[in-house]
Amino acid sequence: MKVKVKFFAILRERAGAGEITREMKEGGTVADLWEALRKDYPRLAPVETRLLYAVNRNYVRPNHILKENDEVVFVPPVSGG
Amino acid sequence: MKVKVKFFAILRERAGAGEITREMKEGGTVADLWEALRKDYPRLAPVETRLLYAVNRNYVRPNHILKENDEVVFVPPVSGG
Amino acid sequence: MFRVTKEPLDLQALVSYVTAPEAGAIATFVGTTRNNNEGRKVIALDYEAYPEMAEKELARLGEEAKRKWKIERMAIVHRIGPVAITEPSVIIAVSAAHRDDAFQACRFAIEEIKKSVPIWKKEVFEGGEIWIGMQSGQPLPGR
Amino acid sequence: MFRVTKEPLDLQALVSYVTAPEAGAIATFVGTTRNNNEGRKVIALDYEAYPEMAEKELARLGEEAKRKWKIERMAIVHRIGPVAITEPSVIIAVSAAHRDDAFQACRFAIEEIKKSVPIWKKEVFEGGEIWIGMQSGQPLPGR
Repeated sequence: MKVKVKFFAILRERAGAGEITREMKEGGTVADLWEALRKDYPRLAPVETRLLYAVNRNYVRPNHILKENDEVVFVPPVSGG
Repeated sequence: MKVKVKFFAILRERAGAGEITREMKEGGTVADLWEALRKDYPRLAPVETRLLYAVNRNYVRPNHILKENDEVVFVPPVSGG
Repeated sequence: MFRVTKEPLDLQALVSYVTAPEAGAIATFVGTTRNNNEGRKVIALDYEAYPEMAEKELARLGEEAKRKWKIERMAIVHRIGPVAITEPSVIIAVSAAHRDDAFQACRFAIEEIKKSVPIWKKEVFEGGEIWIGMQSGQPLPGR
Repeated sequence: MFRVTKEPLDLQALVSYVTAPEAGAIATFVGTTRNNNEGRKVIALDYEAYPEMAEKELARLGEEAKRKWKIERMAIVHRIGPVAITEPSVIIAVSAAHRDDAFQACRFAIEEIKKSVPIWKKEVFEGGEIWIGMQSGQPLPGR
């Protein structure tokens, strides 16, 4: 199945892309997707900071199971204000 | 000696004056002046609320001794804001 | 800037005044006339001040705030005369490097104004008027 | 009104939006770009958002504030893109019948924004740039 990933801020800069579509196995979690992306984009690998996960504009737990066409965002520490 | 008294808010309305000059004895306190004014202006007499005293634009204690030409204000409970 | 004025208040002017390159936070408080108070339908609030002393007291509390918190600039303007529903009677603006100082100093200022600054408010409501702070739940007798 | 925008922010517009006849108090917070941070000379802050989710999260925290305090209206606007020294990056305005509710809800909003709303700030300083929140006291290695 395919999911959409949006990158923002430092992850956008490191991935060199703002939005991608990626193939993944049915039943995969959002944490699985992050591990896969760290292999796709070696410059994401050194990001050690705690990320939050958002699917379809809601925060979810790392074990959240993705579905076809989900919009996934990995949220580095926010710093608005 | 003479002192200047300014009335504001409810005291102005009850005294029917905004500013007066009053003769008083040397050595009199601001509390003495208030007692004298309650006799001059009977409609001030029923004012039971706690007043603060200001002389020359500073708050003072009731036993503050007045001097010639002092500007005295009796401050009913403030309610700005 | 610590002033008492008969003119309508301008929030943006106060905020521009306190804006500073060293400040990352500006807290403001705007007091407006509310259409009801303790069950009464309010028409307007009519403020009176001992203006010279009120400005002096506002400046004094500004100095006190500067001693208590790390703030950059502070401005307080209080309107006198009638103030219609939704219009501002007082505006406080405080800038600081960090937000906690700005919030605390702003809150302190409005609490102090209500305690010690010689300004008085007459509430004009449907059926009468009353000097706020003088009543014990009811209009004063003998008015 | 909960928005993310590239346009300069207008404090008076937000305050007008939250002004209500039932409100006697309006608290606002304005976050501005400060000219220094942790010893660095800041040139500008450059904000990026996940805009659809940021607006949703702002509205959510507005709902949470309405449950916690007795407030009338709330507005939050956050700017994205470069924000020069002294310019506002975020404005919060809250109206309430009474000041305590307005102050508390306003403070709550800015604290929540810094915790949970997907907006990020890059600090552009003399000698480099850094994503705030990602550093451990220093610019990230490998940049």
